[in-house]
Amino acid sequence: MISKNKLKRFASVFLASSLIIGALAGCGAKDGATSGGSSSGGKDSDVIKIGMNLELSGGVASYGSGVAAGAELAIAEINEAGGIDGKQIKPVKIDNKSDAAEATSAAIKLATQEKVVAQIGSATSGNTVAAVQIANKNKMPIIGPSATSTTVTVNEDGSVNDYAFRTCFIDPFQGKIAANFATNTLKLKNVAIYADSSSDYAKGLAKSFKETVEANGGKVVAEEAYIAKDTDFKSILTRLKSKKPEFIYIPGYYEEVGLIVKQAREAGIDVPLMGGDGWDSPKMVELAGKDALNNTFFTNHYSSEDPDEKIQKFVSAFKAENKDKAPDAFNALGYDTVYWLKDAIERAGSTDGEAVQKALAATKDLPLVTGTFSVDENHHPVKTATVLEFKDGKQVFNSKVNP
Amino acid sequence: MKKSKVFWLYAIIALIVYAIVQFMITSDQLDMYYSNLLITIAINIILAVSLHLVIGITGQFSIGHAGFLAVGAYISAICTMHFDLPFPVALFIGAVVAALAGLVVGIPSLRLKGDYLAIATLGFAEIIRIIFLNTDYVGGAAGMQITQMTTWTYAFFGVFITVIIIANFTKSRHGRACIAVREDEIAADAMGINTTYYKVVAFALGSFFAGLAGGLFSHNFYIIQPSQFGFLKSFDILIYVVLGGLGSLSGAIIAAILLTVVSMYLTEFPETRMIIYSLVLIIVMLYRPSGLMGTKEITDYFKLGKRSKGGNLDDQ
Amino acid sequence: MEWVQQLVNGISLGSIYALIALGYTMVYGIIKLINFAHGDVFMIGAFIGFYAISGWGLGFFPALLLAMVVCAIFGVLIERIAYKRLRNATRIAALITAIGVSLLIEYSVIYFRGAQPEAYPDVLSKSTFNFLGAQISAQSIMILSVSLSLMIILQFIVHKTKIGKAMRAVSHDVEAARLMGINVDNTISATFAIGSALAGAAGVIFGVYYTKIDPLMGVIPGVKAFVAAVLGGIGIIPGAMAGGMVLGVVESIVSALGFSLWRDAAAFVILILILIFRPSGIFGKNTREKV
Amino acid sequence: MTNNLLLKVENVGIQFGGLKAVQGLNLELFQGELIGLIGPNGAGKTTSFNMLTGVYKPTEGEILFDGKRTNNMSPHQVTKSGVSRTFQNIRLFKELSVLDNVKVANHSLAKHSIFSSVFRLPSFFSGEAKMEEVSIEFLKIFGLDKYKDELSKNLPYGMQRRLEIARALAAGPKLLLLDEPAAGMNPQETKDLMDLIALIRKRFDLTILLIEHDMGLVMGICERIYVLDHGQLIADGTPEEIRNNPKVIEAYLGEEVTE
Repeated sequence: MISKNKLKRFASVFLASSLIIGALAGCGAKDGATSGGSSSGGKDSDVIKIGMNLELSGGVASYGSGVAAGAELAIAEINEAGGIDGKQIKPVKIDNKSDAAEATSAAIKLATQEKVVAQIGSATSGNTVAAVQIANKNKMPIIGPSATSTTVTVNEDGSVNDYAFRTCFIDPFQGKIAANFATNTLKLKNVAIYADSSSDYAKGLAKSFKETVEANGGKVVAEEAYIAKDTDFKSILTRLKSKKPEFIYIPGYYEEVGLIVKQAREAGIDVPLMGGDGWDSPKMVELAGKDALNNTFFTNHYSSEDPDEKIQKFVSAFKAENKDKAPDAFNALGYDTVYWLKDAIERAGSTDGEAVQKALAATKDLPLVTGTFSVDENHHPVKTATVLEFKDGKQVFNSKVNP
Repeated sequence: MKKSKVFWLYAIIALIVYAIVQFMITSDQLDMYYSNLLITIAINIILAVSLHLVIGITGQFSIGHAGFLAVGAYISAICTMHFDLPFPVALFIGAVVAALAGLVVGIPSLRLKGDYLAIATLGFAEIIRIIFLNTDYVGGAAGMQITQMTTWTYAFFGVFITVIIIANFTKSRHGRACIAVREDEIAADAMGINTTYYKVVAFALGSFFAGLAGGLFSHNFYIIQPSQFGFLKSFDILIYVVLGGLGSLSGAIIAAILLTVVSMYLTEFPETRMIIYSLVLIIVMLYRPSGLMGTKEITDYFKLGKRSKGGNLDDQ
Repeated sequence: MEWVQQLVNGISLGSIYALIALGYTMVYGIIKLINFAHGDVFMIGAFIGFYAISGWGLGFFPALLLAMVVCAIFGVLIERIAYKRLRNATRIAALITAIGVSLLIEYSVIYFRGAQPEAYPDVLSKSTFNFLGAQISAQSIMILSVSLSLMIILQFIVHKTKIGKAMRAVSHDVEAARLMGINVDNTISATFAIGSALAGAAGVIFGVYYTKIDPLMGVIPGVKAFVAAVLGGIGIIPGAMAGGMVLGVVESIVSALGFSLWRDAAAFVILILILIFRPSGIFGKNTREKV
Repeated sequence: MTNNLLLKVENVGIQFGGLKAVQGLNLELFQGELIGLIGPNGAGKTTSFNMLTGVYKPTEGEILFDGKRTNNMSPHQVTKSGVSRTFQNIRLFKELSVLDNVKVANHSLAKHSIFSSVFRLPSFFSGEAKMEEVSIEFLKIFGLDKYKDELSKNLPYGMQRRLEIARALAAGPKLLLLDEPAAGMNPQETKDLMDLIALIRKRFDLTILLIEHDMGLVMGICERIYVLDHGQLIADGTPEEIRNNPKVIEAYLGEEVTE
């Protein structure tokens, strides 16, 4: 009978697939068992494994690669200087394809297969959030070097994710500084916002900027948005110009902001422009042009022009490693994250996840390139922000703001 | 009857496999890494099989499957996170809404054929993505945080149901009608097949299961963001179906498993991962353009009969 | 006038889409392949132009020419290595190969130079002048005239030269063309060469106009240009130009109305409407399937 | 004629762009007739078939089948109302087996729903069994049952032609339109085919409209013949009348009347 054939066919197809899954699972179990055995030894052996769960391909590959370059420089330096307590750092770098699902899988792999001490990354908040629960379950601290969204460390109900940390500012902080700068320092009341709506970072900055400006008696005359990877901002800038703002806040990353600043000046917008640490990159000057950048400001962790010895050492070391390319914010944050982790492991005196987590949470006045910071109860780093101004393509120190 | 005995035999074997894996998970012989890998494979199988129905069986060249995945992912996430519905109910609602989205996309697109249909489905998927991107209720670009609920049990039964339903559909008068549409739309129409109806059915059914996969997907990875559902995701699913062999259900399943494992393995070579992946893709297509299985099913290799379902999506 | 300005913005953007769309449309017209790697040829062109200008100090025109030549060769290589074998395979296999080639190009470039963007140096005069209240930069005029000249040259090649006639013949009927003594392989290669050269030119123009280039820059303009090609009627050269311009202007208008976040959606909505109500595009002829 | 009027085509025409492919077509087919439609290449025969089966929508005129207007019906609706056809250029479902080709045309024979198919309810088994049984019957008539599990693309050419007719018959027509069923066949095959056509006509009480190039064949079996030239009906009548019609001779043979 026909129906018998049909049934047989579909059922055997199904069976085959089940068997394949089963077989895979079988191999999986074996592998799991062996690697579990050998790499649990990894924790106490002569290397310290640090995972990197970064965006090395896909949409925001440039952010993840930036963090990786900074972190690898730090690891190389530390290993050259004898490692942590005499143990070399062994980085385990995994590409999460700029995709949250891949970031989760990568975190699981780092925690359960590689058994790393801690995970660095991801570069964006979303991909870091994707790994936070894995970190909590497996007692593997993760540090998002540039994961600025509050939600990375603090859940909606206010509880703190024990194993999640970040090296960068949280969003509200920078927005507030920029707003105060506009209304109090520059004494401008009619401001506009032009934010990257594809990044929660920029949206977070824009939100707190708006709240603070309004609290300070200013008025937001226009709010516009763009999407990362856009290249043509002229239409919106034309529109913004017609609203006659005295100041435009442009939170976002230098890749787009550089073009926005350039195109804004071409469109005849000559009011002050301001942004956050996403502006910090040597590419900013190349993209926007020296002249266009005059009368622009941004908040940052540090200034690469700062004569401070630690900063200059980092800048020159980075240039030496990276074909004379000056570091950007991602590089600096990736670099600092490794040193922070090193400090925590040393203080913990162990590579046990719980001990490292406690040490990270207890960090106090640790001097790093992106500022001297302490960690508060929400796992936010408390560090000084600097307002920088561009003058003829150079970042010039304007003022310092304490949290 | 005898035939139902055969059916139950296979069903029971599948369930035993499930039970063994489940036991290994609960007894910690399979750690999180492998259970996550299995769940990911299961989700990709559902996606591949659902697109197989649309492209492989009905011959409708859709390259916007990620759009329906997104609908299922977001709708089921809204159900669990905002309305506190039980997870299975949320999965079902997500799948139903995705099927409705399939209808919305399918009905106007049916006037189109071949490459034009392909580009229209791509456009629809992008529109769906942009709608989520601009909806603050689901977190916009930053995405939506979701509690992890997908387990091996859900994933397994997701695959189980999907494979049974799509295989049964294919091997019925309705499935034959769909294949007839693929083989020759005009002849199918002339033989009394309501081609429009079957194209819509295939779209809706395919979208339903893509939506189911979406629900499993969103509840497995803690967060969903619109950027995960771009056309590259659609291409990934398309690649499962084509690499497996258009028209071959078991081919789609095998390709989904293989590529998921390969991709997982390649994460260890971050610098060259995408280069290797793309080379594999090109080489397979150059030397085996009809896919790994061609139009055959894996069962054909065990049988002497020359019958074979399926075929190429021929140029019209 | 704000609207004049918006129109100018739209036309500048549109002319870049149009240049890329031309390559899509030519290749599709001749071998019915959606060449997804085309956007990446555009990216290669942009990088070659960049290295030529900032590395070897070439001027705009020599850099443009160099990028066009290199991209033409590159396009022919892609065709010969990846697509030629698939000429008789199913379309979908060819499409998957094209996706593979696209990924390969993107990630090879990332492998060799990293994912970070590059900033084009200023090579054209930055002066602007006023036209009906709109700020028009000399750059946009320059870019528009270069794009238009390239399109005119292309029209000339396709309609007046021997190779152009061969292309039209092959796109009409490969077998018949072969019987008439046309070297089909060479004609297809020539099509790839010309299409890729135009994409390379678009890359350089894009770089000069928008400054930022990166290894994944071709993805979005690639898809948009394909939309433009379909919009105008795929396979039809003036259609690709018109489609590109329409798309550019529509995107500018949508942004100008304050819906910038829906801009990409607008492009696709138009695409779908066109496909449904005029499936063969603005300039396309409706063809009937022979029964 | 004594029988009922089955198909009435009144003044039907179609225009593609500026080109009038067919105009002023008038046909009358009575129950049980076997009618030929002939004409030189490009006369509009296949176009007329396409209008009768709903593939093209006539731009003018009326098509009445069994009392119903079918002008704006889609092909499957026309088929369900009782008109089915074969194609000049064979259009089998190549990757389906011979049996499944016929089963597709048998689609409406069984009524089991998608739901019952998917969940394998009893109506699925009974429906599929019935379809199988009936389809094999059709294959037997055409001597195709021994090839039933073969992919249709692998059949020899003559068998493919037969399968086309078997498939059209399985759709359950009252009126069967055959578009050059003997094209490419050798004389013996052609003769067998014609016997078969006569057989099924009787057995299924069919009305048949036949396009054919082979004049001898048409003249041999058709009761009446319509002649198309340049999209217009130029003659109709019995084979004898047509044979002697000067307009037909001119259209078909040019000036050289050699018969």
